[in-house]
Amino acid sequence: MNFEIAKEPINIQAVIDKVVQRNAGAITTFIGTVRELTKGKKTLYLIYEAYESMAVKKLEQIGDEIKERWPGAEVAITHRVGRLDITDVAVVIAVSTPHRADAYEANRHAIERIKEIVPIWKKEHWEDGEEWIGDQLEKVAYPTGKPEEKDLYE
Amino acid sequence: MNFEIAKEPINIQAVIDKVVQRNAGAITTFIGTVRELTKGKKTLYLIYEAYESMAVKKLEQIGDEIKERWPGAEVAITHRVGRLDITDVAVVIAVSTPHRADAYEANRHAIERIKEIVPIWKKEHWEDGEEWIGDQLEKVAYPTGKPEEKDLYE
Amino acid sequence: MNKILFFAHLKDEVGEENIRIDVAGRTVAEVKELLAAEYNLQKLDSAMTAINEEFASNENVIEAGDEVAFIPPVSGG
Amino acid sequence: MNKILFFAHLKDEVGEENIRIDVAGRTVAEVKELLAAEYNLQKLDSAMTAINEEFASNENVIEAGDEVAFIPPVSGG
Repeated sequence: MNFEIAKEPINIQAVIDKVVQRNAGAITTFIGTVRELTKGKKTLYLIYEAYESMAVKKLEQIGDEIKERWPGAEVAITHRVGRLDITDVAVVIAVSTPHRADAYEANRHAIERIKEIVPIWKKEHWEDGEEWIGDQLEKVAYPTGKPEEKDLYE
Repeated sequence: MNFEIAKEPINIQAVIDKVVQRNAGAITTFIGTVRELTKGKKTLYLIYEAYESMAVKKLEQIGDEIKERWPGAEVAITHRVGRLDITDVAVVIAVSTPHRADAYEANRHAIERIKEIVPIWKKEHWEDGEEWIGDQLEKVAYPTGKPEEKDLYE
Repeated sequence: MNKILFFAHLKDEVGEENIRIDVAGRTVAEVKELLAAEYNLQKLDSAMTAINEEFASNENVIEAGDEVAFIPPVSGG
Repeated sequence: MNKILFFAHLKDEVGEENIRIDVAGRTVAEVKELLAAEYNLQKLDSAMTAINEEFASNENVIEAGDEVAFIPPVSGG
């Protein structure tokens, strides 16, 4: 169960423990937290929603991509859904590799891919309203109705 | 106490907690673990030793460098000393920043600088012997007796 | 019969998490057109589509029993 | 009087973590030469030097009371 959607607060150490291996010299984690200010606007809280079964599959796909590109890597990702307050942890990505450069690069790959292909959405709640946030990577709408092959399957 | 030399196992969550901030959207950690195989040779355990008072100062310097180069960053680093077995955690670096690219880059800066300027050494113990490991970055000896200015002060 | 899933702003606009209709034999593009008209959805064009939890293109033909999900630009992480 | 600190392989070779000698007025280079001869240290040249916990160069002159540390290539992390 290295790839999970969680309804409760994420235990960071438990995610890290999944990637510990005798031949890893490096473990990197990315912890996405809820930031109060975005472009000067004050967020009160967020709601995350997922297409859960597909999201788990896509997280697994990201894990497979990493293990293929960075041999010896182990990967675990947990993304939370539901209501999150400021500083709450939305996602934890842990990657272990024999050498440290790979651990940073592979981890970075994971968060970028999450923002491309994993069906999870956030609704921001401000003092004066709320909105589903999309298109974080500032890409144009997909003209063919889906991401390009290279985006989806790298 | 964001910069510490520890004689006991490092509590990763406690290091992360030091960099949580309301305007961070990203926290990265680097966790250095003891790897069993290096160039085909099997490590049994390591001993880490530090010039402790100076090591803490140099970790603080690395924190200052990061806060200057990546505004809004918070940094915490704990390095362990003493005997460590395979998979034990030698160092934890936590960096929080408003945006994720900075959190990866600043964290990477920290580990590279630790390997340049922080007076900590490891002695590897194998089945057939032991040795103090130096010069991990494969630099030549410092001809002036110290790292170049740019290495030390960036 | 097909199950159609809506997420994020699409779910709010449709007012349902999912609906059941028979769209077997139609392409994704045709189903998008049909639903956009039915529910007055402005941004369905910018949504991706998944058939049985795999991304599909506008040309894909839906079969009986397929689960079809419309996936607005994602914002996890 | 000065306190001289040795670490890693230098500590093993010297057989002491630190010694007390008076090297005030001498340069780092002179002290290295003196100690290399005294303790038969092969690799002191490749060590960095810290005076009072700050890196110093071979030309730095040591003052009375300074703590001098020889720092072999580091391997933390």
